[in-house]
Amino acid sequence: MSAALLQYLFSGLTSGAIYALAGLGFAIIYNASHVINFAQGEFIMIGGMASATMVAAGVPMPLAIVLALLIAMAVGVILEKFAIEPARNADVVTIIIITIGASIFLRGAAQIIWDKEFHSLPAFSGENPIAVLGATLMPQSLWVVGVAGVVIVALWWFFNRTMFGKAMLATSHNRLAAQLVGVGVKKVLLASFALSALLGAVGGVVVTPITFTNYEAGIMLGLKGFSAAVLGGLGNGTGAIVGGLIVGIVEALASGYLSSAYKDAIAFIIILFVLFFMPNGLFGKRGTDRV
Amino acid sequence: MSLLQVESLSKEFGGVHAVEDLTFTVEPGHIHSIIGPNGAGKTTLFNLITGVYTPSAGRVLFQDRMVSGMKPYELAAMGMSRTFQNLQIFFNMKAIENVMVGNHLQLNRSFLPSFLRLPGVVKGDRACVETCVELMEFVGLGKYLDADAASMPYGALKRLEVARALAAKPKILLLDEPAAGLNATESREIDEVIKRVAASGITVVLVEHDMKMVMGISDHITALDYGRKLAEGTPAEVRANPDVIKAYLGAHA
Amino acid sequence: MNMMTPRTGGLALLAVIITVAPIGFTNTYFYDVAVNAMFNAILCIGLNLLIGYAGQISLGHAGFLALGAYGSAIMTTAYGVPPIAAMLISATVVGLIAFVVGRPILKLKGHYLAMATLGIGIIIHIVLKTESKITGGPDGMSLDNFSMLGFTIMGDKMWYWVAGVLLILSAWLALNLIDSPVGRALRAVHGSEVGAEVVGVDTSSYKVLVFVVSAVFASLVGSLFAHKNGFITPDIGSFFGSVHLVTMVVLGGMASVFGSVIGAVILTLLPQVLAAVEQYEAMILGGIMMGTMIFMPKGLLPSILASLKRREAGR
Amino acid sequence: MQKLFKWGATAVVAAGFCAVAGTANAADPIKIGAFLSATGPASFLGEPEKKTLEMYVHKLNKDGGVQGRKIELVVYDDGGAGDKASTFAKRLIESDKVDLIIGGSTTATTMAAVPLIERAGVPFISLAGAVVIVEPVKKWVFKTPHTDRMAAEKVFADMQKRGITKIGMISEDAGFGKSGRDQSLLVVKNYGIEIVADEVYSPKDPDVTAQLTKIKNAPGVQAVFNFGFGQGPAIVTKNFKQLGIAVPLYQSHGVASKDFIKLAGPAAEGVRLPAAGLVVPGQLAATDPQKPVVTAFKKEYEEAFKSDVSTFAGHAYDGLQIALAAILRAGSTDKAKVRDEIEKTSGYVGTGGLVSMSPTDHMGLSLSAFHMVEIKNGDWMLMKD
Repeated sequence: MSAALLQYLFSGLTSGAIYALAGLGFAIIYNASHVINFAQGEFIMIGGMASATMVAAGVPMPLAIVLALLIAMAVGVILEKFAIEPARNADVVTIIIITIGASIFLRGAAQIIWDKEFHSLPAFSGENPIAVLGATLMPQSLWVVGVAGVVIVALWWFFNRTMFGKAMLATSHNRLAAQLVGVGVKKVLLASFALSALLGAVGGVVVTPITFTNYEAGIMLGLKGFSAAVLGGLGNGTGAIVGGLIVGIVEALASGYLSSAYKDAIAFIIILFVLFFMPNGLFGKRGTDRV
Repeated sequence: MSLLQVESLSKEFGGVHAVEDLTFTVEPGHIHSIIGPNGAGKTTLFNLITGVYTPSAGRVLFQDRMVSGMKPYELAAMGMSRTFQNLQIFFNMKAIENVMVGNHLQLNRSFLPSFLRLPGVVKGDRACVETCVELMEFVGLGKYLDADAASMPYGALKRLEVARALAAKPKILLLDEPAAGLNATESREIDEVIKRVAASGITVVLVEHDMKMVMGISDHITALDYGRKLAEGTPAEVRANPDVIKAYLGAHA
Repeated sequence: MNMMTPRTGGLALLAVIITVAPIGFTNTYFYDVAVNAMFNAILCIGLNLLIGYAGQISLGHAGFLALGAYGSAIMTTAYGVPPIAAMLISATVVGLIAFVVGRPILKLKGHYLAMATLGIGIIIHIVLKTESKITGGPDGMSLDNFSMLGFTIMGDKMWYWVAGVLLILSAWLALNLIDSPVGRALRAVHGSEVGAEVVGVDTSSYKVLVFVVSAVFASLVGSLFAHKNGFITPDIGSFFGSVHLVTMVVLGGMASVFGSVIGAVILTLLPQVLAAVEQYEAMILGGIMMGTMIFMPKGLLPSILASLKRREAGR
Repeated sequence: MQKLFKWGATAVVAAGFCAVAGTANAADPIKIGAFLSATGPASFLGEPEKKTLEMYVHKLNKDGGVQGRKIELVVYDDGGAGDKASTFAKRLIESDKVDLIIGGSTTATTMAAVPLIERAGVPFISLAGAVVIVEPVKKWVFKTPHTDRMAAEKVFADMQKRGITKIGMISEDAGFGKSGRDQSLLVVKNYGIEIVADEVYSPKDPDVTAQLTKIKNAPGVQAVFNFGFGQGPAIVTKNFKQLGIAVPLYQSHGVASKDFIKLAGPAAEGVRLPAAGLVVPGQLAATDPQKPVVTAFKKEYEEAFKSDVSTFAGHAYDGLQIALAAILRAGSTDKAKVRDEIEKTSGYVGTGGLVSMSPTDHMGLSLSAFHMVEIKNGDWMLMKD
């Protein structure tokens, strides 16, 4: 029975690491701009689709991956520049609709530029499962978990040890004050979109060998990423990671022990339950409203 | 009998005492001012009294009833109303509608009559408009009767909050820095309004930095510093208190 | 009450448009699309009370729509309940559900509320999809015409007039509400919760109230839609359905009853128009959504009215 | 047309509508309408179906049409949504005034359109799988693909032959898989087989090892049967291999396209499934009447689109052929006559099998239309009976 439990945890870890990477993109943009970018899933899709189609066309994999990341970053920058920036002072709901519009637009563009078929990338380290205490894990799952870990460390370094990263963090705490001490808020917003697009695309590349990708692959990942980010507490990177892992593991355990038909519902019930008691998520800021 | 009693009231935020072991009473019909330097805990005190925050310790009695832990809207029904240092205007509504919301408790609040626009609701609203026009004129907003709240200047919005609070027909009115950010003329106008409110029998609790105004209109003053009571008494007594001079007025001297 | 108030003037204009529009309808397909547009408009009027007036977002209202639709379908087909009774029972049950979940959920703010309502919608969708013995599962279920007192609503033309009358009624009720003590309290909740509280508005109850009202609107529309189409699938309750509804409200104009009507009509017609451009449909739809919200962040109707006002003032 | 423009919004509809119908000037063409799920979760059904219809209509028109009449094809994309499908069906009937409708890529979109098609009385050939479409028989409704029940029966028959009595079932919780699962549960007892584990997954789940572990640990499982389409079955297949489950894996006809083998890679080796002759034209017996038909269709499709043919494209091909043959026999596009002639379709050799319809059978396929195939060396191999 413990082998089964371990297998469920592996399964949850694989899905959870994917959700966590998706959630992290939400957290970064939210931090810099308090915008929830519902097109985050599309960055993941673009990373996967661009790299998979280029590899299929004969481009060497490392080059294809780099190009895919650059394409996604360019899309992120364009999106910020032409859709978010002009509407920066609009209502929360207005910006939600803009980003949903952007996600529909990007899906539409992807189905024309590429196609509607599913694409895959070869697994980075082969397809031989690794056996651990009677359970098995694919090497690619370790890649996803590893990349998620590297991303977290890199982000921590970026936000705490580089000038620009600190400036971004400062902007998230107090936009006006940041402006007063000479931080270019516009530049920070642009960078946050570029960064989260990059992050999304990295996620897209590493998960494509596991889940495959097509022009609609971003929808589900976007939704799960949003759930992960909210569960963890918006704008909190650690929260997004923990939130993603919780959602993934809850789904796997629910499939294993309760009902696979209701595993998504069970995950949402857990999220609702957490929010009832912690209205700002697990790691969200708890400050009292200033009156 | 005191209208409002604050007994050993404390509030901490993550180990920091914003208000600590504070006790004082407000007598009916008075203009009672709370003074103190920035960060002395004045706004926190207001939030504790009006039910926006719950105290960490101590209690508040209003009309001899223990009201700590009650919701602001329940206190409003008992006759307590307030304004805010950071404006809490309904910017999505017209100026007069802001005041009409203040009149909420006096109106028929059942869902179906509103939904079906029964004659009673129409009649009630018509009377409400009249009251609110009077109130706006009372606070000197006569020229904004048709304005959207979002289009009004800061000084007018401050007075709009007063009108809204008055529309709730309070027994006690708490004003949080009503003159902050106003120019001299506007300050004088607000001064007048407060006096007239008090004259109409409403007890006023005032937080204000404008010492000239405070000393001019207050019946009683409580001075705070770091969340604790520093001194209290009539304006003359407080002005003469050495602690107050040192901690507060002294800073200006 | 002169003819120029938004209430009477707008309602009269809406009535005129509904009466005159069929002159242009060359066949019943036009009626069909028009009925769908009006059903969406009714739902959006209710949803706008929640989102636009009270300022509380919901990304789960398609779930309530689906519950109304399935409630009617299941009760009329499996238990022989008369359609009108099934519709009212569904609406009552949906209202109760909204009441029970509304209390804890509406304590949340902003994106957290969006997440919670999204979760509710998705859970409803999953239940409808999974319990196929009752609901027919993802393949959907069929139901009969709407009949009452020996009279049956049949055919697109008859549905058109029914929907038209209901739309005007809904708009009238919503306009009543927003210009009443209850409605002002709702709008005050949007403006400043604490500001409303201190003058006696029990904000959490009002939030629950408007959540329930908007859910009941959705449920009623769901029942009607199910009878009119004769067949429903769980996908009417999907996350996309909810997003589609919110888009109608925001595009047409938040806190604008007639804006909701315009938003609903445009977004119902758009896929029909864009069918001509085939694979470019998604790009154009997404582009229109972005463009409208960037250049008219307040939505179509409020932005147009504001610019008319400015032009008038400029003269 | 002029008075259309009295109302702005109507004008917008009309504008879109004219853009579609604008080219219709040729004298009295045969109008065929289609509503397909060219986008959305079922797009890999709708997309090849749409491409096939367009290709053959174009080809027929180039060759002079049918009975000297050009064919005009109107296709709408319902995105897999039932309510959109019913509105588009109405549009085809009322606005485009088509003579016949092909479509409904999925059971949900088909069934959403059925009530109004029955009311309007237009011949309708569905391309979706579920039994409910033709059972009970509806006057105007026909379908070309094998039913999900047939697929299940074919699979269970094969299991029975191999002495398998206990299986694990895993299915997708969307339309195709859900309906397939329900039909499987209905017929499984007829084959003396017991389903000892019954798990589901969502179409976009990244990992299903949890469900498969549960099946693996169910006592006495001798085979696993997966009902689903899209990338789901490929993930199931990969996870199945990952867990080292030693029993045979059966898939449904939903994966009968080369894409599945590409996605699942080496893990697909040994997977068994029921499929139409279309996927193995070269291996059909020379005497098989289907052989020339499927060989030709595969060649034409793959040359035109540079992608592998799928059985779904074949469903559209069969639908179009059956429709046009019926119109030819009827000698007109009179709807009632065409309907009667479709019902009399007999001995038509299609990509899906031999079709002989009757007043009680609006599909006309038998179990023999399916072949069990196994994936070997990255290609389909006909299994020996």
